Amino acid sequence: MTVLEFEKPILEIQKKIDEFKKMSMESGMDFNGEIESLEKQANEIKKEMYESLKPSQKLQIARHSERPNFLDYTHMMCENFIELHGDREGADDRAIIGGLATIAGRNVVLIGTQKGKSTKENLEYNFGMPQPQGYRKALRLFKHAEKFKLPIITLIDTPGAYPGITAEQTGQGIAIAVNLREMSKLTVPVIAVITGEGCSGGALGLAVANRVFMLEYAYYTVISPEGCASILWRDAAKAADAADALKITADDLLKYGIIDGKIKEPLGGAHTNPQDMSDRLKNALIGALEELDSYSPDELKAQRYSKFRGMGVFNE
Amino acid sequence: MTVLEFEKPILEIQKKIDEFKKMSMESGMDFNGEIESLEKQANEIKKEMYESLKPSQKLQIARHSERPNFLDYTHMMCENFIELHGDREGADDRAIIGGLATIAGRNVVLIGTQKGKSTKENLEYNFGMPQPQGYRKALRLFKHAEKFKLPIITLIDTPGAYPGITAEQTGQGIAIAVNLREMSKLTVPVIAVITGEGCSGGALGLAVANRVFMLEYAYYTVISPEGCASILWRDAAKAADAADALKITADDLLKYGIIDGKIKEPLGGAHTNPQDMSDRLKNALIGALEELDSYSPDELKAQRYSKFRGMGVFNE
Amino acid sequence: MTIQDWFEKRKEAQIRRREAEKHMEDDGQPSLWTKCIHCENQILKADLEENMMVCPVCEYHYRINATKRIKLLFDNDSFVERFKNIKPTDPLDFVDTEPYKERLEKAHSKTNLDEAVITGTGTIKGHRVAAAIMDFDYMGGSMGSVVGEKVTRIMEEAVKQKIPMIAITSSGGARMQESALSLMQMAKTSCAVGKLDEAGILYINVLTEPTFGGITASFGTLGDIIIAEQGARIGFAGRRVIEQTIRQSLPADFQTAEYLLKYGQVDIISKRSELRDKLADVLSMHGV
Amino acid sequence: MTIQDWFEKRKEAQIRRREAEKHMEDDGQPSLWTKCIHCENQILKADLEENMMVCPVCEYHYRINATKRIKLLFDNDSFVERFKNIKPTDPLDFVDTEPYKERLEKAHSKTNLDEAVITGTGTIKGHRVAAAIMDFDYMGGSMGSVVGEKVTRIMEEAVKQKIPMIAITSSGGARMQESALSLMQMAKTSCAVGKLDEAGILYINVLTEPTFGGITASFGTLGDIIIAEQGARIGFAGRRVIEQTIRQSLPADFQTAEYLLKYGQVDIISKRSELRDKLADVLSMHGV
Ligand SMILES: [Zn+2]
Ligand SMILES: [Zn+2]
Repeated sequence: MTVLEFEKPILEIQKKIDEFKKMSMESGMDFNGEIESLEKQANEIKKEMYESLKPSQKLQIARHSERPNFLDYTHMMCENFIELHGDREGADDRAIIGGLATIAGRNVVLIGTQKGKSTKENLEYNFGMPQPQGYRKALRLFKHAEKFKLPIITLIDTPGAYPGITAEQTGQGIAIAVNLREMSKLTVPVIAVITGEGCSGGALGLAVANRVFMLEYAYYTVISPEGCASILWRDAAKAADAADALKITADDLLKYGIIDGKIKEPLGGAHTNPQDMSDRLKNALIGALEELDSYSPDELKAQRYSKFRGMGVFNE
Repeated sequence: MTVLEFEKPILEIQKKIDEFKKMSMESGMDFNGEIESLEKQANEIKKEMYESLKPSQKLQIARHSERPNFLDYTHMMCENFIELHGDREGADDRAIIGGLATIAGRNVVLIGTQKGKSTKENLEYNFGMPQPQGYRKALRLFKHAEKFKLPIITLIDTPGAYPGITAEQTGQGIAIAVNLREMSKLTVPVIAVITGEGCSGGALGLAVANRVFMLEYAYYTVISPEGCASILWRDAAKAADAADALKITADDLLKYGIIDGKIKEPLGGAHTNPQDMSDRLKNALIGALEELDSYSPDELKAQRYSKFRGMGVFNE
Repeated sequence: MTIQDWFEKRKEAQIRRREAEKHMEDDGQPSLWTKCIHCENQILKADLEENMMVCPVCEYHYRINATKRIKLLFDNDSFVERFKNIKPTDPLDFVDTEPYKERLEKAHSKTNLDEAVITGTGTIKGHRVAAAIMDFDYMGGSMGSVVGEKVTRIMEEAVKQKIPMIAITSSGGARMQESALSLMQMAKTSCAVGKLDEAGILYINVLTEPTFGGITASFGTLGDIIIAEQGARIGFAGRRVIEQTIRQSLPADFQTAEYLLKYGQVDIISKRSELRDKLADVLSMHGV
Repeated sequence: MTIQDWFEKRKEAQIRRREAEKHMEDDGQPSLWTKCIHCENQILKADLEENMMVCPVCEYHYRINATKRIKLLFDNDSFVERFKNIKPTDPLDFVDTEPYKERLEKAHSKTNLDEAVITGTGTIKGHRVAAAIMDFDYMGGSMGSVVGEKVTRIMEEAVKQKIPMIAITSSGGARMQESALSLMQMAKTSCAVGKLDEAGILYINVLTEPTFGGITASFGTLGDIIIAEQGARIGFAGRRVIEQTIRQSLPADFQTAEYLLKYGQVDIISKRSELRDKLADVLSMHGV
């Protein structure tokens, strides 16, 4: 497993623990006291460290190559998942996957951006960067959900919509804009979760929801810190500064009312215990579904509209 | 102007008339009597001939290279026409053109298949054979008309939807099917006119209308006579027989209740007098618009539905 | 075997196919064995039947008729046919090399069907549905007035009974012998799907070998969910027409279910053996 | 000059452009003449002004500010500004190489505008409309909370007054200094367009040089009718970002109005001189 730079102190202690264990095995001597104390120490450092991560460190966890992806959650969380392919117009963008899902006995339409873990997978899923056709597939599934009164859940982990030639030719901007508008008209519950990267319009195109959650170390921003740094600081190396300035973490966005909740990750991040993360995510989703059950279709639409209508800070 | 095989007898007489005229000019002698008599004769033969054309001969007129096309009618018929381009998804299929039009003071959405008259034009308009993107552009304009309560007029002259690789890849069948379904839901008046070739699903995809008219020599069929001959007779040369068997003419289709009216062409066909043809077409459209004015939106939808619901002949 | 090889082989096999199928029907002395038209292995006819007419060696899905399809999909004896009384006539007095009337009689005596579609209601793993099941053996599954009317009637029945509608297609397209009347069935059935839409009825397409032309351009592709059977060929224009038009040859997998999935036109590909379960799952997950 | 040459020249010109524009503003001693940044001909500034800031020689459409745009499009004195009282703040205490607050002050003193959009109502050849007119000179026309709020308010006003809505865009995209709050303006304005839809209000986009990012991915492309001004550059991602991503260079006409027309994304391309008439025609033809 990839170890991030700031995780190295913990790795050092872990090595020590392993040495004692080995010695204990080889010599038959009892180092249990030492081991226990070191483990306690490691855990405390870990806790402290993960509670005071800088935005740029959270960013690294959000982008961790072994972070659970959409299909991982689907497999861990759903009793059944039937993928529905394609935009019915010529493409099945693999960067956005969607289908019928049963979660804790409830039927929903589940849609998300999909990232790979290997080079092969990354190519298949285009690094989680959708084309316009992916947004149009999502729109088709939104409308399917609306027709059959199924709640919609979206899981978002994308560095953004793909910036490419055919993406421009086939209307990347229009595709996202249409989703924003059409999501606002839905009368079923819509729940969006930023599970990793939530970058710009490419993320927002699936996130006009009644409830928007973020995993603890996910980030959500109008532009990647690198992009922001290279424009405003004219130096991409200032990405950490930009990450601070942009207020991209779950805590920040909760404070500004951009999101409705933060879903805690296992200590060390989602990738250290995917099943635990999946259970936490599932619980949050079930809770939100139950909460939204008390709304009528018209109320769901009105709640979503007024939520986004109210976004923004200005003087008047 | 291209002269069709069956028109040659008239051409012979016309030549005679021209000779007399020339002689009259050169010699100063008076051949007016002969000329008048020949002209009368020519006119009678012409009338008789055009009243008893075989389906395969009408087919030739319908396909005449100088037959007025969609843009010709648009220019002749409309006080104003603003073309609206594109499907908003990556293509502006030139085989289907549509836009806002004002005809006799009425604002409508006017859509049609477009054929060229030169090789260059034919390539631009793909010989009037639309791609799925063309049908999707038309659908966008149908919905625009519905939103703004504008009547829809379609002018159809197509050898069929294009049979090609990308057409299959991008859902030629689905695109047409969706138009058939969505046209049935419209609550504005829809008038379709087969102005030349009305071949198979490619034509029908613009023709689920409250009123369907055909120009006198247009044809409308499930398959081209050539295609039918090569399948059923296993011999494309039997196209004339197939044209008979398929009952493709305006008179036949009026009899079977497939169309609602026939618009007479100038003697010799639309191409011999485009302005006259355009005036006749315009009159028919104005008449139909006025007639449909008396229907409510719900009635328009119900009338269109029950019209197509009732199509078909079977024993029960 | 790579997927490419598989498709190449399949293409070759299609040429041998009609021959082989003829033999299977016509050899008078019924043999216990048959040669798979796709992989060319000798297989026991009983095994093929047992395996839902899917080759046990290569998984080639043989075309099956409507009666067999109903038996495979529906709960025992649950299917009740409707609208069987609607029967074809010859409105245009159509004669090509043979009168349409005679073709209709031949099709009837060959298949013992009244037309190219069976419509009715039944249950799939307990889910009550309306269904139209096409039969290619009856004049290539072509859609004339009767197919259009029966499909429309059963859709209207689905609306009336508020049950999901499933259309299982296998067709070359329009019934040429009914010309414009046949063309109008595309409009009629698509308008009927519009009524399903407005009533919020779940509509599922199951596209089976082959589904073309007037069917893909009407009710055959308007489903809320589109399932295609593995290997089925599905398209608007026929392969030969396209090759003649574009003057180049087409990829081997052109217009297969798998090709269409890639190009975003079907939701799900199913093996025949899994179709019943998949349909039941899809129905369950819509709460119907 | 072929269209290709034209685009090539234009591309070169873009490099000289900022320089030239700076000179036009900064040379202290105002000259009567200026060199066209596109065709490089010497033209009289008065002629350029007279010609709506379109080069009389090569038809290059210079970017114009919101005030000039209003003067060109609306009937004399008919435009009444609304929601001018909505003013920017610095909710995130954003500092890059310079505090956001200072950038706002500079933008204000440079343009004498309160934000990057002017909203209001007025008449175009007698047709009463609501309008939002963006101004690139104010922080690159970027959309923060104020732009989002003003655009939303004027759309709500259009619904209330039952008059058509016109958005004239010129923007680099989102206002980075407001981060997620800026992102949310995309959702907010798109939701507001949903309300226009439901009220059956005609909504027209006029895309002018340049319109990018968060604007094309929100209210900027949701019009019932999309008009682009001749030669305007319009896109989702910036040219440089795309070139870095795909590691190849882009065609010269990439992301121009003409390119987008070809790819089906705009309805109408208009010269600046014809825009007022075209808008009036479109309004007339919708009976509004
Ligand atoms: Zn086999
Ligand atoms: Zn110039």
